Amino acid sequence: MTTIATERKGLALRPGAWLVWGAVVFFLLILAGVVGAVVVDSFGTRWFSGWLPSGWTSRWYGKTWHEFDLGNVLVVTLEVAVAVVMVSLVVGVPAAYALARRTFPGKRVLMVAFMLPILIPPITYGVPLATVLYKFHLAGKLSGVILANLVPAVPFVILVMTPFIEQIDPKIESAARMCGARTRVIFTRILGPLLIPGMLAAAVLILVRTVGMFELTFLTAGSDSQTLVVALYYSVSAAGIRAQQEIDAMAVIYTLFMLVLLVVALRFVNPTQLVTQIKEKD
Amino acid sequence: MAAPAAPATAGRIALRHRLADRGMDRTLLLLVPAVVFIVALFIYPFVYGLQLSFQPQPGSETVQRYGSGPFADYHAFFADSYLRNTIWTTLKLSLPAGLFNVIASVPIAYRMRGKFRGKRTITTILVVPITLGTVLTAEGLLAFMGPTGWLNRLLIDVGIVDHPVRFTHNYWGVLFSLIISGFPFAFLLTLSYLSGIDPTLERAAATLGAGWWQRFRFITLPLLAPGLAITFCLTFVLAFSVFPSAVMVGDPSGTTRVISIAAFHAAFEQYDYSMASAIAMIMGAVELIVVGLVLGWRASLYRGASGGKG
Amino acid sequence: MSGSKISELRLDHVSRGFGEVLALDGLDLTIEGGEFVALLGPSGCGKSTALNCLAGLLPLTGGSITLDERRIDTLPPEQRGFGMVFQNYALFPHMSVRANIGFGLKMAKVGKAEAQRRVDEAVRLVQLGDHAAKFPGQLSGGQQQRVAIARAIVLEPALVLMDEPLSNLDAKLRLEMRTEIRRIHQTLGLTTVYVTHDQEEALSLADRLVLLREGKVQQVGPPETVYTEPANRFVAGFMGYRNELELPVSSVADKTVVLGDLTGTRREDLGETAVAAIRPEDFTVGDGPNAMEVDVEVVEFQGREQAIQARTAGGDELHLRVQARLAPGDRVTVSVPPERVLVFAADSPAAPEEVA
Amino acid sequence: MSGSKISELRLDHVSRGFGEVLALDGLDLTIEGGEFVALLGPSGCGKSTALNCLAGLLPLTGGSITLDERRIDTLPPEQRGFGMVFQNYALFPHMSVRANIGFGLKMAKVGKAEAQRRVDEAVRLVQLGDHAAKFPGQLSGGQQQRVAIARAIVLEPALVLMDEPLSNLDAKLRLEMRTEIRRIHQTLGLTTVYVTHDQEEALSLADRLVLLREGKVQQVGPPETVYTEPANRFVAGFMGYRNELELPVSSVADKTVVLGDLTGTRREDLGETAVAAIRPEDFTVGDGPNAMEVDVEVVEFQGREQAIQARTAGGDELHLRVQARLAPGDRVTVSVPPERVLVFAADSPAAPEEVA
Amino acid sequence: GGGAKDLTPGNVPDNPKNPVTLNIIDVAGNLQLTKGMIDEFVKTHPKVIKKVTYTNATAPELPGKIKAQQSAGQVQIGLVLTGTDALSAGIDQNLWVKTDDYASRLGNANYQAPAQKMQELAQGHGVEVVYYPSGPLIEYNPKTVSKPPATADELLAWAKAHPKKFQYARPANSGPGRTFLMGLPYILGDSNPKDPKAGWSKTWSYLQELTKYVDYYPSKTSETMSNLANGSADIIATTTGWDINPRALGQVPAGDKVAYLKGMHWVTDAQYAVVPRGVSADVLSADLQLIKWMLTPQQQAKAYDDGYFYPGPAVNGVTVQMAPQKSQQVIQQFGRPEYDQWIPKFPTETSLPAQQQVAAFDQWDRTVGSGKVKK
Ligand SMILES: Nc1ncnc2c1ncn2[C@@H]1O[C@H](COP(=O)(O)OP(=O)(O)OP(=O)(O)O)[C@@H](O)[C@H]1O
Ligand SMILES: Nc1ncnc2c1ncn2[C@@H]1O[C@H](COP(=O)(O)OP(=O)(O)OP(=O)(O)O)[C@@H](O)[C@H]1O
Ligand SMILES: [Mg+2]
Ligand SMILES: [Mg+2]
Repeated sequence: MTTIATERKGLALRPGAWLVWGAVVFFLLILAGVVGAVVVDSFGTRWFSGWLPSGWTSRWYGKTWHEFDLGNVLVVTLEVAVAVVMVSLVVGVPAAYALARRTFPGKRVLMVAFMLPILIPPITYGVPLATVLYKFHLAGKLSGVILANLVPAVPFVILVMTPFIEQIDPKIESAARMCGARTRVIFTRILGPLLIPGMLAAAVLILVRTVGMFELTFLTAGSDSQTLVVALYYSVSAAGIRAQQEIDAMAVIYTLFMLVLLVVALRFVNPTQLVTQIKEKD
Repeated sequence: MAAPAAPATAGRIALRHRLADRGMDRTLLLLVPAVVFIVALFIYPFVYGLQLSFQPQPGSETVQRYGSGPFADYHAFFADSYLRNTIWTTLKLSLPAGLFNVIASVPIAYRMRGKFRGKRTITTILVVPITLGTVLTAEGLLAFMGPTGWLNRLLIDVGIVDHPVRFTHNYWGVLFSLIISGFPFAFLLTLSYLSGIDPTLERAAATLGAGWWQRFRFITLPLLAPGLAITFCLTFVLAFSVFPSAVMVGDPSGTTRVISIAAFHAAFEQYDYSMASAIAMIMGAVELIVVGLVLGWRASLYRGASGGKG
Repeated sequence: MSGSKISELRLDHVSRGFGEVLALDGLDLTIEGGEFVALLGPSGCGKSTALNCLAGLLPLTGGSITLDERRIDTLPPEQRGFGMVFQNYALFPHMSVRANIGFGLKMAKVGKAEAQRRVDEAVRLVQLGDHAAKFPGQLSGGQQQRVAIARAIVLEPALVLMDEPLSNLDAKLRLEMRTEIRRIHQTLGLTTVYVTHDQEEALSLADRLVLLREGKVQQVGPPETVYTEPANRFVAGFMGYRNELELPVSSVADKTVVLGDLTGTRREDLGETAVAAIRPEDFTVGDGPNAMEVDVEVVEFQGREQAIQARTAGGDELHLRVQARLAPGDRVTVSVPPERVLVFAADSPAAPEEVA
Repeated sequence: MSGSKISELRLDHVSRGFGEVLALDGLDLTIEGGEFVALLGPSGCGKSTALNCLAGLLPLTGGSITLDERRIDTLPPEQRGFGMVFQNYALFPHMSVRANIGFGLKMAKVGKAEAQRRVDEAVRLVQLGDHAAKFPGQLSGGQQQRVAIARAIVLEPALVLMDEPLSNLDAKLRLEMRTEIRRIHQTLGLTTVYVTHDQEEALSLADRLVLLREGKVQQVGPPETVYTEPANRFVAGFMGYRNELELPVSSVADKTVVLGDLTGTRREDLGETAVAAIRPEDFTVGDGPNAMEVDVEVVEFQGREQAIQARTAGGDELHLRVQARLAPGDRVTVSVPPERVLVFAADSPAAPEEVA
Repeated sequence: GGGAKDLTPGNVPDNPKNPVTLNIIDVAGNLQLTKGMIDEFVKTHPKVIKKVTYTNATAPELPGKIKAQQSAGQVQIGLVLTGTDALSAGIDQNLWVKTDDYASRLGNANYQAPAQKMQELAQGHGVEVVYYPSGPLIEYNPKTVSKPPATADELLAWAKAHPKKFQYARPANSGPGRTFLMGLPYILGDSNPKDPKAGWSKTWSYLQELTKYVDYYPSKTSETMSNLANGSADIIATTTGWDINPRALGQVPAGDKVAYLKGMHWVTDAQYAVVPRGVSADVLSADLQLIKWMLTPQQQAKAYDDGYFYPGPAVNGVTVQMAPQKSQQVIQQFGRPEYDQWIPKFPTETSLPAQQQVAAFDQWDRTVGSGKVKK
């Protein structure tokens, strides 16, 4: 009955809950300020001081868009991001599975080898990696950017996915095998659906990292395979004079782009939807 | 029934089973693509960088001071307190950031377990900052928390302070930005790991008299811990290699001179790639120590299915 | 009742729905302190739901639960102080057997030494001495189940809820555990609500049986009453009256009914046709009351007795359980005393449809 | 055998250890095509381990498995083509009941219409028609178990492994399911290995029983043999010979042994003292062979019969199962025919220690 | 670069055999000044260049990218537009084609005298395309600073009197910041303004004194500009271009003023066109023609731009009147007549060679920026 329901809700909102939600609201307010300041500035004519800019304009967006040919850049960025996410999941999840389910001699060494690309900054391996890719005529175009970005992405997927796989009862896989399912089917039909929250999380994080990975992208990109982050970093830190609003506009475009991808991703899957939660129907 | 040949069969144990008992079966084939990939695209460049770090650049300051032995660059790094201290500076930023992000995301994710209206919206809002990117975060912090930013205006108008407070270009600015970018990351992971824990277990604990804190402390947390360890490692690593925000909202010559600034300086200002490689290797080693400790601890935890029967 | 920690637990019209369907539909039940109540019913009838509602793990969609005049249905589970053995065990996978069992004691802040002692005793009770250091994932099904039992009773809670706690144990161990459960119930003065699908277990353990069907109570009463005087055709079917013969009513005289050749005992008001329900084990081979000739079709060995499937001259299938050794093809005369032939109305709620 | 898809499955010295301990210790067994073999044994004796080894889900630590002269123990499970009902069900939590049951058919690339038909039939068979669209998390324990059964048999595999498939069903449904399992086994010519803790189920279903104890086979044989001629004290205890009287041997004449006042049948070579094992239901109230006076202590209602705990003049505790109505405090004479008193050596492997 | 095959003047044709696609990468913001020149060349010389692609990038990472391409024998970048930083890094790492070998094809550029000195920094491995005298200058808010400091000492005194109100950005990240740093030795009369390690003792002690009154060092010039605009700073370091362009863009109030410190020498700056080794003969041929074109006075006039690199042209005889109309307007409105006097009035010095610059930045980081100095 409703009385019961409300009573339970009431119980849930003890001081601890207030504290948590209070902290969340505080965080979100700060965040709103941070984002708001940039967005407002990017639409302002000039803003020396005061609560708001002295006038409004959208010309900064037009300017950046043309300067960097952003239409093309966004398409490339999307292609790179999607490809990296897909390939790294396809390569990484099975490896994570093997690492989660088996203990075998040499596992530690392998783990370290998988960890290194995340730990070691691209400064060291970026140039030789790019050399290899150029040598095989892979760099200077989309494929190079994708391959280079996969280097940290694959281990990242492995690391993120391992605990998710450990959470799944191996008996369920055994049951599938008893139904005649081969490994590939087990991945597509059993583990896949069960791992969706994990894969979504991994995909989102890879996406963020890939779209934000400047060094490896820059080193391997050709003139028509630049991604957004290269343009963004250029506008922030390259020599020359740019209006602050233009940089802000660029940052807003970057964020909007990511936001669209994120919202699309979250539309497809809910990160908290896991099958055990079906039990939580109430 | 007992076959007459039984004694003979006793020793006839298939190699397959013996290997499988040690964890080696066809499942390991699943590692092949990833291993091939890493070997092909990472190991060679990494070894190249590693050996570069043992070959000090002729004519560089290192060679002038410490000779051209294989460890000269490392020697140079550790002999120079300005360089050496970057390790501590970085740890001082990345450990608190990593810990905070993980610790803060746990109670929030824990609150989000059950089903309630607006849950999806709140989740999305909390994850959205992940899309901001370092640049917007940095620009936003500078604008919002700057001397004439909204925050300072508000504080002055409300009368809490009478001079603008400097929130940026110091340790706190960088920490803020690490939290803004790292928290959603940690939250998303924690929330997802949490969703894999069977809610029946908490109920069982409740029938045994465990209140919410005890249920959290003794049931959820231990089952979540392996995931938290990974989450911490990843946020820590991201924070450890912080670069753009350490420069943009930090104090890159002083309190936020993180190790990647030193590496950047060596690689892209001095163009001393061997020194840069050496610094990067030191970075990797320090991270590996922290991550190794955490993962070592993780290995001692229960990791496995969290479901009951069926 | 003697030494029991609670004196009365009252369920008033307790209901619980999942979506549209009511898994528990207006359950009224008063349990006295110290009582041992068994819930029985076909699979999916709402037994586990009832226990979950009692434990506070499922919010009610209607009704109330009162413990000693105090309304408890709004209390969270940890404040009710009931113990529960889950049907699927719900063991803590990250704790050893000992730690699983000791968890409740830890929560109750029982002293170290005392807790140790009680855990040891519980471990011994469920015969897991050799496995006390193992984790649930390393145990066999029956061993897991025993951990679940030990975990619930080590706390000596006022009310213990047990959901098929012995289903995965072998006959021998089961008998032993059954005795232990009964003993603990009595010596500690617990109040127990016990779900089982094992009729013998229910009959021998419980003070009262509650028969559920599709979320609704069918009969409540002491084992003997339910066993010998089932309230309706459903209860009869469920309590082992496997043979149901639908026959026209010839004559009714008080409790005695004649249906064709059969004489039986009336349990309800009857229409034109009625159903005679007879247990397989109530038949005896040889002449006697209600004698009939049957052809033996299938014989199953069941130890001292045999389960026989036979066919009457009228073509009805009969299940018999007899000590005499019979073989398929035999034609024998069987008989059954009229007081063991229960006659229900043809439209009395029946057991769920059998597979065609 | 008739229509069976396999003709012989041979287990040679199959062993499986967990760490130091052997959960399965040199299991030798040959199963003929079409046979129905039941594995019995106390909780934790290695039954599930044996099934898992057969299915290929656990690597062996010793021995080999041969199917029709082809060694299969190195084959991965999905290539063996066996079906299995898991003790803990292991349903796919993200699939509906229908999808769970239809999964194997999909793997076998059975046509849509055909698959649909077979799933429908299986759903009907396990009486889940109303629940076919639900997810496992929304089912009751018994309903989940039935899904597991349907999932395994819908594929009509050559060999079916069932691990306590009926443990969570009520008596009525259980009987029905038992009949169905037997029917499917016969009509489809399956070979079945069945784990159960329910002696009656084992006796009535199986062609042969395999008794395990701590990973080792104790006896293999048809139900009647195992039931009436248990190979050792352990098997006897497990098969329901609950009363064990340890007595000095007075005289031995071929198979007939006299132990004090008791006359019994020898099953093994004896030492100076021996153990007489008697089933509770083999006692009859009244004078007869081996008559003794006992004092009734505890009476449990068990339907038509009563379970009695009594004490002999010598102070030994006896379990009886009688139809006569007795009450605690009664003193009665009971008797048991000598052929039902089995005498084992005192050091014959005993059933696991009872709780002190 | 091992894989790069070297071309000799002999095997580079006057005209490409086929029109080339030229990938131009700009790491100095140079395209703002030169894009017009290049586009016009492409339009008028379809036989030489079929298509250009422009890429913007940051300077530090560029040498690595070129090195990767050269090691793989796959040089895809046809022309680099850079400041002194990547220029000299490339020279050190032998990345650039020796353009001096092709001097005859490039013709005589007729550089202004100080621009000629800047060209020498290229050591024959690049061609200067734009030049400006840069700074150091100080920019102030006339509303709060009635009389700007005229000497270094006055600046220090002013900073002391107005703590936190003087600002310059971290030299490693800022043009005006580094110009201020490189200009101080001349203003303070240091022993060797070209040797930051040994010859800048006055500069370093001056800066360490000054830092006590500086709140913090922003990481970007534009932040000092914002601070000047919003009133949290009153005096900042600047250059000619950073004075004109931000006011034109509206980043800084148009009314803010500039001043110089006594003893001022211009520390000049320039940008270069360089060609990575390993490009094909056709591309090199096209590059040479393009560079030659860019150095003609008509094209150079485009370098006036919006005052970003004021004045901009590197060669003699280019007046504002030759610049595009829009340029003229901006300079009319935001330019400063006094620059026409100041530019010839003060001696010019080339900026430090890259390595010394880096050493100076490092020293600055350690001794000034690190905050070791107690405030
Ligand atoms: N992963 C494991 N690690 C250690 N011991 C194990 C593991 N799995 C099973 N065992 C042990 O092996 C023995 C046999 O287990 P098994 O599951 O085969 O028993 P079972 O005969 O099926 O019992 P039950 O009837 O209770 O299900 C048990 O004592 C169990 O504790
Ligand atoms: N989360 C749920 N959503 C929908 N229906 C549910 C849910 N949980 C249980 N049910 C349904 O409610 C009914 C009662 O379930 P319950 O678990 O109480 O049965 P039970 O009597 O314990 O049966 P069993 O003996 O098989 O365990 C069942 O038909 C079941 O399918
Ligand atoms: Mg149930
Ligand atoms: Mg088992």
